Amino acid sequence: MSVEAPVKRFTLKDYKSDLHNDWCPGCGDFGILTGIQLALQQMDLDPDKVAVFSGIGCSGKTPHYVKAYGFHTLHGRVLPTATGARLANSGVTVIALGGDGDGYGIGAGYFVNSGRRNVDMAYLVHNNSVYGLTKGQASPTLRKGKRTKSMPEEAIQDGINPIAMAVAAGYTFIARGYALEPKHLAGIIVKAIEHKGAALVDVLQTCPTYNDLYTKEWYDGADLPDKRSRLYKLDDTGYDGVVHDVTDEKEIVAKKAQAVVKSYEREPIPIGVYYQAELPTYEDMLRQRIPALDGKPLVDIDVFHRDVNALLEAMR
Amino acid sequence: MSVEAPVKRFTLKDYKSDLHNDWCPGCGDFGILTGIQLALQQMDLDPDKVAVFSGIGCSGKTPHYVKAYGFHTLHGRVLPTATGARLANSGVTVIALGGDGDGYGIGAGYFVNSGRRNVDMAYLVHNNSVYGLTKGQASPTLRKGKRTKSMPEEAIQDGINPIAMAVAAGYTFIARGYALEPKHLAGIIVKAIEHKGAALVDVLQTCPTYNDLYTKEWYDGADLPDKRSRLYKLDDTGYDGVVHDVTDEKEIVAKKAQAVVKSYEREPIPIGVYYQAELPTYEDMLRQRIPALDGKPLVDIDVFHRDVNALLEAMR
Amino acid sequence: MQKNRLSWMIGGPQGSGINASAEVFAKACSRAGLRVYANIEYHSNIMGKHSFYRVRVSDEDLRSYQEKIDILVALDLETLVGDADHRRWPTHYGHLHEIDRGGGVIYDSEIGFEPPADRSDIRFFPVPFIEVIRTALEEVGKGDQARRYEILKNTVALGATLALCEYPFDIVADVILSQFKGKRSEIGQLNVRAAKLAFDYVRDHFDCAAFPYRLQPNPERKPRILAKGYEIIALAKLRAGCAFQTYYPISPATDESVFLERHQREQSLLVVQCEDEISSINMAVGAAHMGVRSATATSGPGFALMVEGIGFAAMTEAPGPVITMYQRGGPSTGLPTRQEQGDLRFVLHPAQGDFPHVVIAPGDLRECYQDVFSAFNWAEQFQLPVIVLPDKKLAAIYTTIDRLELTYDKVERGKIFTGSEWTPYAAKGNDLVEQDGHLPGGKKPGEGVNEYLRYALSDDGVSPRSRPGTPGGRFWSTTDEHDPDGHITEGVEMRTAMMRKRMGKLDLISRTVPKDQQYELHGPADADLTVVAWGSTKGTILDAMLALAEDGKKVSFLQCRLMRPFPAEDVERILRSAKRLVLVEENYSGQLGAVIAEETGVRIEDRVLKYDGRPFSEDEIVAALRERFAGRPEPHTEAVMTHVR
Amino acid sequence: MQKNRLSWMIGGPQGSGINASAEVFAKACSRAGLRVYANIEYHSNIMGKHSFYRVRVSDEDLRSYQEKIDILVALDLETLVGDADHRRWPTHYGHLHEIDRGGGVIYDSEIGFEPPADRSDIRFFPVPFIEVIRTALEEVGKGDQARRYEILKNTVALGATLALCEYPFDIVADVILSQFKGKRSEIGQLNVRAAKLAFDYVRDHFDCAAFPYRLQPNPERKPRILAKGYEIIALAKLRAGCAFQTYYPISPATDESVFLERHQREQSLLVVQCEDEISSINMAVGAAHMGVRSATATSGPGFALMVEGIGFAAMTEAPGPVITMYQRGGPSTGLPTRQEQGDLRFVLHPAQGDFPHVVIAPGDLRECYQDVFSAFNWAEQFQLPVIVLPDKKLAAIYTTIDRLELTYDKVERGKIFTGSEWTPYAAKGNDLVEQDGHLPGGKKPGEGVNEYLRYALSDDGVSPRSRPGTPGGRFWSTTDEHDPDGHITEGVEMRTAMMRKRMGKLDLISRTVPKDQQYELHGPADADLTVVAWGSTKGTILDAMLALAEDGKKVSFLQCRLMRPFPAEDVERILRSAKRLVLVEENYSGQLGAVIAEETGVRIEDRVLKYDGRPFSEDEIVAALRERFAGRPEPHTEAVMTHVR
Ligand SMILES: Cc1ncc(C[n+]2csc(CCOP(=O)(O)OP(=O)(O)O)c2C)c(N)n1
Ligand SMILES: Cc1ncc(C[n+]2csc(CCOP(=O)(O)OP(=O)(O)O)c2C)c(N)n1
Ligand code: SF4
Ligand code: SF4
Ligand SMILES: [Mg+2]
Ligand SMILES: [Mg+2]
Repeated sequence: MSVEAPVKRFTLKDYKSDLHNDWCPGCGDFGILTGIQLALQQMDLDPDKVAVFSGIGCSGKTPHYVKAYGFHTLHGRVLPTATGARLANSGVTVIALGGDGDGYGIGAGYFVNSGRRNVDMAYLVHNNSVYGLTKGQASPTLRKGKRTKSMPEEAIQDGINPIAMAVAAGYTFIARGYALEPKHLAGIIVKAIEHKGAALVDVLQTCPTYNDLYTKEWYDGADLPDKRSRLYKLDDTGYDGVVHDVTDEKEIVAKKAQAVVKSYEREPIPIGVYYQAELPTYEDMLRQRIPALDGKPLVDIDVFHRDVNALLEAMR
Repeated sequence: MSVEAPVKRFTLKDYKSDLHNDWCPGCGDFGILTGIQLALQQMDLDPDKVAVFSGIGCSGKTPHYVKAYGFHTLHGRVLPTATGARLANSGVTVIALGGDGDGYGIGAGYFVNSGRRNVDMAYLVHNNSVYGLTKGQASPTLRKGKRTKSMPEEAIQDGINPIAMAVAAGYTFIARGYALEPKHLAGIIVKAIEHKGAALVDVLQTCPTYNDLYTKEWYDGADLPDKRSRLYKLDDTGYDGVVHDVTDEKEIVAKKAQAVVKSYEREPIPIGVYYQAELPTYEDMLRQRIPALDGKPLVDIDVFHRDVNALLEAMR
Repeated sequence: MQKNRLSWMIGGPQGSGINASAEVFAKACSRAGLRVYANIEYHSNIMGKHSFYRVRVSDEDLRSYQEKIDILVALDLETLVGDADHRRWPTHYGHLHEIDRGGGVIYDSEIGFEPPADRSDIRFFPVPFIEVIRTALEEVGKGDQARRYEILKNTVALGATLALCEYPFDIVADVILSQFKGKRSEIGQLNVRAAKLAFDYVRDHFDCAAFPYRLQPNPERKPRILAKGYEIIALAKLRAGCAFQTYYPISPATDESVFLERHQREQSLLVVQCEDEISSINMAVGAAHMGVRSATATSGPGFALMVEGIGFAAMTEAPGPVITMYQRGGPSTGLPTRQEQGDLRFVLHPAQGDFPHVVIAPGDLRECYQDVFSAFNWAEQFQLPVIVLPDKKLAAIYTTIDRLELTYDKVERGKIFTGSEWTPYAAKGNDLVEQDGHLPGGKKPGEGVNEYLRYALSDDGVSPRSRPGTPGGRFWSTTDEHDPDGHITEGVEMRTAMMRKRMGKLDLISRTVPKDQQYELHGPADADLTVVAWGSTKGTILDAMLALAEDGKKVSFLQCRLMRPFPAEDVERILRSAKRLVLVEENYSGQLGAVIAEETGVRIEDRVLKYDGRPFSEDEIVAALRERFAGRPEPHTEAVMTHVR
Repeated sequence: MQKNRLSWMIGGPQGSGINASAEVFAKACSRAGLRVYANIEYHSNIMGKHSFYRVRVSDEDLRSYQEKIDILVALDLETLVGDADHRRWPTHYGHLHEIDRGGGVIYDSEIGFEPPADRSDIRFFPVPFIEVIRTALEEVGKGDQARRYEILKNTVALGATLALCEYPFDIVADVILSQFKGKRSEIGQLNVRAAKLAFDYVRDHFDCAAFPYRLQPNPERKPRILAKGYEIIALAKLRAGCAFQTYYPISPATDESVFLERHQREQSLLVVQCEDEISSINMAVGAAHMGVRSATATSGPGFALMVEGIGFAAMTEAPGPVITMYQRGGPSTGLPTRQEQGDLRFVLHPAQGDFPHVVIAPGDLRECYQDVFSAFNWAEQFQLPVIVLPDKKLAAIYTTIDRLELTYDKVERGKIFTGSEWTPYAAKGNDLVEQDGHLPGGKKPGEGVNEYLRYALSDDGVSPRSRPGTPGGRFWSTTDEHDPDGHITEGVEMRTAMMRKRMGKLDLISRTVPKDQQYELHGPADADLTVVAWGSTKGTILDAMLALAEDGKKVSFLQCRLMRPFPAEDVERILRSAKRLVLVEENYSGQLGAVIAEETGVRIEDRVLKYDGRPFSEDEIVAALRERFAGRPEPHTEAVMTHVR
């Protein structure tokens, strides 16, 4: 007896908007877009129940190409905006995304604080080591001493380590994907969406226009003597980033430390899930605080003309 | 033959302003203030060559009580402001300080990016787990589920781990002190100032007015069966946070991982130096980029009426 | 003998409990049918700096404070003589000189105060505060802990006051006890005892009957409440159905959010303490787009971080948020706990480019309620951010008002796409193309009718909004210029149409907001002098007008309330027909004056301005107006008034 | 035959190199003594969207663009016919209809364009771009790589143009070669060859002599440069001694910072790329306080994050920074790469409270230089932030100007405490106390004379500043209200004195800034119509005035430049004596109009406004003014002009 795959309601096409795409030819963002659409399709999510939020940058245009509710917000502010939306309507799957400048530079404060808030949503960072839309300046992930073709001088600040940052900030799901492997990426995105809590997916993204250091060829290891890819999959190595007993503080710390150490591996670069722990989310905590939220999105609770008589009485 | 201590030019009094201090009686900030003054005196720094920068909060008032150049800036902006000052005049010792809300909350983006910038200055965070000056709301270091007396409900966001954050952000000196041990703290501050690069000192600070969880008694372990302090000194345990060969990436990663693991130890809490690595600073890199900066503070370079003829020629 | 008209003040170091004392006193008066107007002045400091609380009591409605004090209670010496002896540049000279002749001062006999010879016109009532506390503690076997219970001084102060005015002690006892419930009731009892002992001490040691001030309950009692502005604003948010409030702590706005936070459990309101104000505003915008009524509260320094988000909300036509922006002393960090009407110009043009938003400045607590309630309606009806502009004074004054008419409560949610109907064709966006008969891409008019367009070019600028999650209501949204479907465009035609769509809302708002919520002309139509002002000076000006009326002077008062869109025509008409204009503002530059000049061309040269961080007293306004009637200063010369002696 | 007067345009997808083509062409003309005015329009996109570059050439000075094109070079079909066929709402309709009769279009014969019947008034020059490129490549043995070298199309376009106008090819070859130095010189050669082949192709295949436009070098050569606004601004910063520049990338401001960054090595200028604009402004404030001349550059969305820091600088009386704030299309993210004069109101009241700052809006490249240079002087003389307000158009236009008079270069650093002398007693702060004879704390007047006070209450509001590190010059500084020694105070007297000190600087500035840098009345004194405008419309209006003068119409032009403090009296006088006023602005609401109404009471009802993200063309202004002379529209009715057809 064979198990039949459940019939899907939606096809990939149902997640594609018909807007003309204006990314540069060969941009890694295409792969990320596909990864998102594949993930939505794999999860068979109703496009009317999905909202995609983005910051500003080349990456910021992504929501326009996804058929779902789409919000193209401000540079660096996608996390608070998406958080507000998610808290207002937990009936909608919220995906936030943006550039590495957007998220780790101007948005660094929100990146950090969203980790410790642990709201249930997935956050994808298009990590191309450049500010794409403003023509190729160094982004916060470019390491000290590196110089892409549009920079007048080498970077003199150190690059950020997003994985280690996310661990310290308290993200409960931390993974890395690669834009040019959309299927593998889709698998990660599915896990990130399914994860209950704040999920970071740092996506290594090529920018053929400005980033001449980390090109497809570079990732492929075309320049290496053995032409071996500069990426490898954590899954293939038996690495286990998942905290199995979330009440065990020791295990949590050990898994965090493991993820941090992993995150400093440079060549080859691990992709896959670095760390995961299903801890109480912000919403879980909220439901304890506000009983009416149990089982109901905030937007569906009738709060008009609240009874404030007791409050008025106390003011006598 | 005994070695004589060099004669100091300045006494402790030379670092004290005569302004009336308006912190609450018993506030831990007094200890931090003393720690700073002791450190300056130990280093025998000329008060005219020291500039203390602060954010806004109870802690923000500190510069007014130190006799040195004092800048009480904006909430959350002390790091960029101090950075600008330091880059403009490297002839002045720059100390930045502020509250935990100031630094890890509203200032989180600057906290992160100052790490990777690695400008040569010391940054002290008065970590009292509350927003003192605005009357005791939870600060970013208060952990999930905790509640101080002025909060209507328990904290529902997780507390930040400043040490782990600093490691990930790239600080090259990371330490923790305790406000009520000003001498030990002064020792750390001296090291932080002497360190070439971005130095974070997270200072556990009591706030007798609003924080009824982490009081002097709590740190002292007065409630514990064995009345053992909830703090211990890393120095006393043989812990070595210093990277001895900064060209060895492996050692750096190992020491970082060690610091991260240490930072999750909760009770007792380690104080002392968690991590240190003397890597090239931002200023080192700048001197390579701008030859005139070698040996001269920016402010002393004559840049008026620059010769722009070559530029004009190119515009013909 | 002065009955039921009292100006009382308690002063002492920040953190010494003067608030409790003053507020219990106020409540005890209010509950007994008296009207109360109380206001506090304090430093941006947690403990130790001088603060004071005034409570003015009367049978009549009160809307301002007076400078002269009838009874001063001093917990420390500084309250009496100021800090000139220990500050390089003195901050104040104490309140002794503010006591009216015939008045009195109750003070702690421990503080080392010697009544000065030159104030033989007032009475001095030294009370051994610590002794009284010790006695109260002895009764519960804690006689040795008096110094630990210094906070009881404020209760002692209260008891002493009541004895002096011969006010029934029981009312106060009830108020105190009602504040210490459950396991804290023991402390309540202790407080009552301390107060009573002080009461007895004063009655026994001084000739109270000879003291010329008397308070007694007012039998004619209306259903009133005693509330602070931030509480009224919070109530309005609750009643209007605000479901989502974000905040980052900041004086004087925090109190509102903390109040809401305390009630979030039973009121099903989500209050999020954010990492900063950038997060606060953006979360609120995100929530508004999802269809909940969302809000945030802040003051100047926080608003400086929100301006980016205001533009975001306006550009994406978010149905909100509502921002209560409490003005305080500026610029920059400024005077965090002090009063100023200094942010009007800032909030009127708070970000790059031209975009629509609403700014309204309530003048009193009742208007706070109405404007905040309306703000949520407007945010959704017009799909834009709405700023309500109170100030520190409105937030913190503690005053009796008639119980709110909670019937003023109509909820209007504007055009909503429900999924059952489609956007009307006229609102589809194709009209742009039809207008000139140009059909791009070979499309026929009417094509795509059965499709929802979030930014359809409707006649009045408002397109039906859809709540994400609604089937068929899918849309895109961007802070870039966009098409009706919310995709980026840089086309000249669409840009122009969209600018007109958005900016056109301002006309719609002018037509929709009731006139009497836009401005109000108070006082006689044939006034010889018209005061022009806004916001929280309203009550003070109205009180001053009464005093002027007693002089036989006819004064009217144009209160500007809706600041954007500004009712320019009506205001101009009123101004041009006024005999003489005087601008009254609590800021340096006369910000409303500038707005009026811009909107109407009328420049008001005669100005009474104050910018020392304190609100006008009734006396200051009365004096300024009397000066005008006395022909000083010349009309059209600038008169800047301040507390400076 | 039209000689040395040409309006040329090249259009194609973003990223196809049209910039290079246009700029080489412009340079080749400029070097040969012709005047050039070139401007670009492009999307906020890296590759693919339609962009175009206009180059206008003449023997006379040029200050604007014209709508009609003489030669259009089209790299793609969209450049000719627009995108109505593939966009739901078209962005544009192509440039074919903009070509003047008698003009011509050079296009790539590959793009599938069919000359339409209704444009028989112009000539069509199809050129096989790829063929030309292939030929050039064949010469270097790369004939099979033509598609990889598509970027050479822009060089082909250039060569074709030159042939058509019979311009000497050598000049262009020189320019190309000068841009490819060192190891890139091979590519330079390739470019020259491709251009030459295209040149030959056109000369050989078409009757160029019959084409009515001719370009030739102008023998009378002045020392001129061809530059963009951002380059001139960068030069001014370098000459003025700016030592510290911070930035965060944003259109259209980034170019300035990148330019400076490229030269930081030899110019000893520190350029810091920050994590955001909050960091940018605060770093710049920190650096200014240390005594270096510091600056930052941004546009609307970035400035929205800087407002907090502006208040900080003003409150702490930092001697800077200078902020070059490049306006672009708003609101919010808006139209990132387009033109708008939409941020005037925002930058005039950019934060909470009343505080002094300077805002100046240069009208052309020469004024950019002067105003930016002056800005550094003012920042230090008056100790406050200075905002210079150019826009996308000024930043990006590429135009010939007379070589800058680098003698306009006086550096003024204001009052500085050097440690050798002490602060004069009168500036000590004690004067406050002396004024009324009150001596707090028993201090005697004159006490503490030998002490430096950073915020001493000086007569003109400016106290000598000290550079941290200076012995004896130690000071404190806070964003709270403060004493002369920079410690926090909330005292009424000191607060009032400090507000007056700070705000008083505005008067000083009005008196100090030369009148002709504040505003300028261009044109005849007895004009029948006076245009009122500001910023980058200056050149366009001046050009239009010439056209009107040819009609015999007398038009003058009041250019407002110093926006804060605003020269209200002078402007009012000019406006009140004008016969008829027309306001010209590139924004929706008429922002200068509002400022003028506020400052002078004069409301200008007749308005020519444009807010579609494109600058006015000369033709638009000419048409608008002609309409006024023709009696349409009625005086004092609003006329909004846009590109909308
Ligand atoms: C407040 C603000 N500052 C600057 C900008 C200009 N800006 C637009 S996109 C961008 C950077 C984009 O880089 P990144 O976030 O890495 O995204 P990418 O384009 O690489 O996908 C910047 C700085 C802006 N829109 N808003
Ligand atoms: C932009 C801005 N938001 C809010 C405030 C109000 N504020 C003043 S101090 C403070 C928090 C202080 O907490 P912390 O930084 O932990 O310092 P502490 O008082 O505990 O030393 C806040 C929120 C402000 N000054 N500026
Ligand atoms: S610039 Fe880079 S990131 Fe942006 S669209 Fe082009 S390739 Fe992609
Ligand atoms: S509130 Fe807390 S942190 Fe602030 S001064 Fe008082 S004790 Fe110190
Ligand atoms: Mg990027
Ligand atoms: Mg704190």
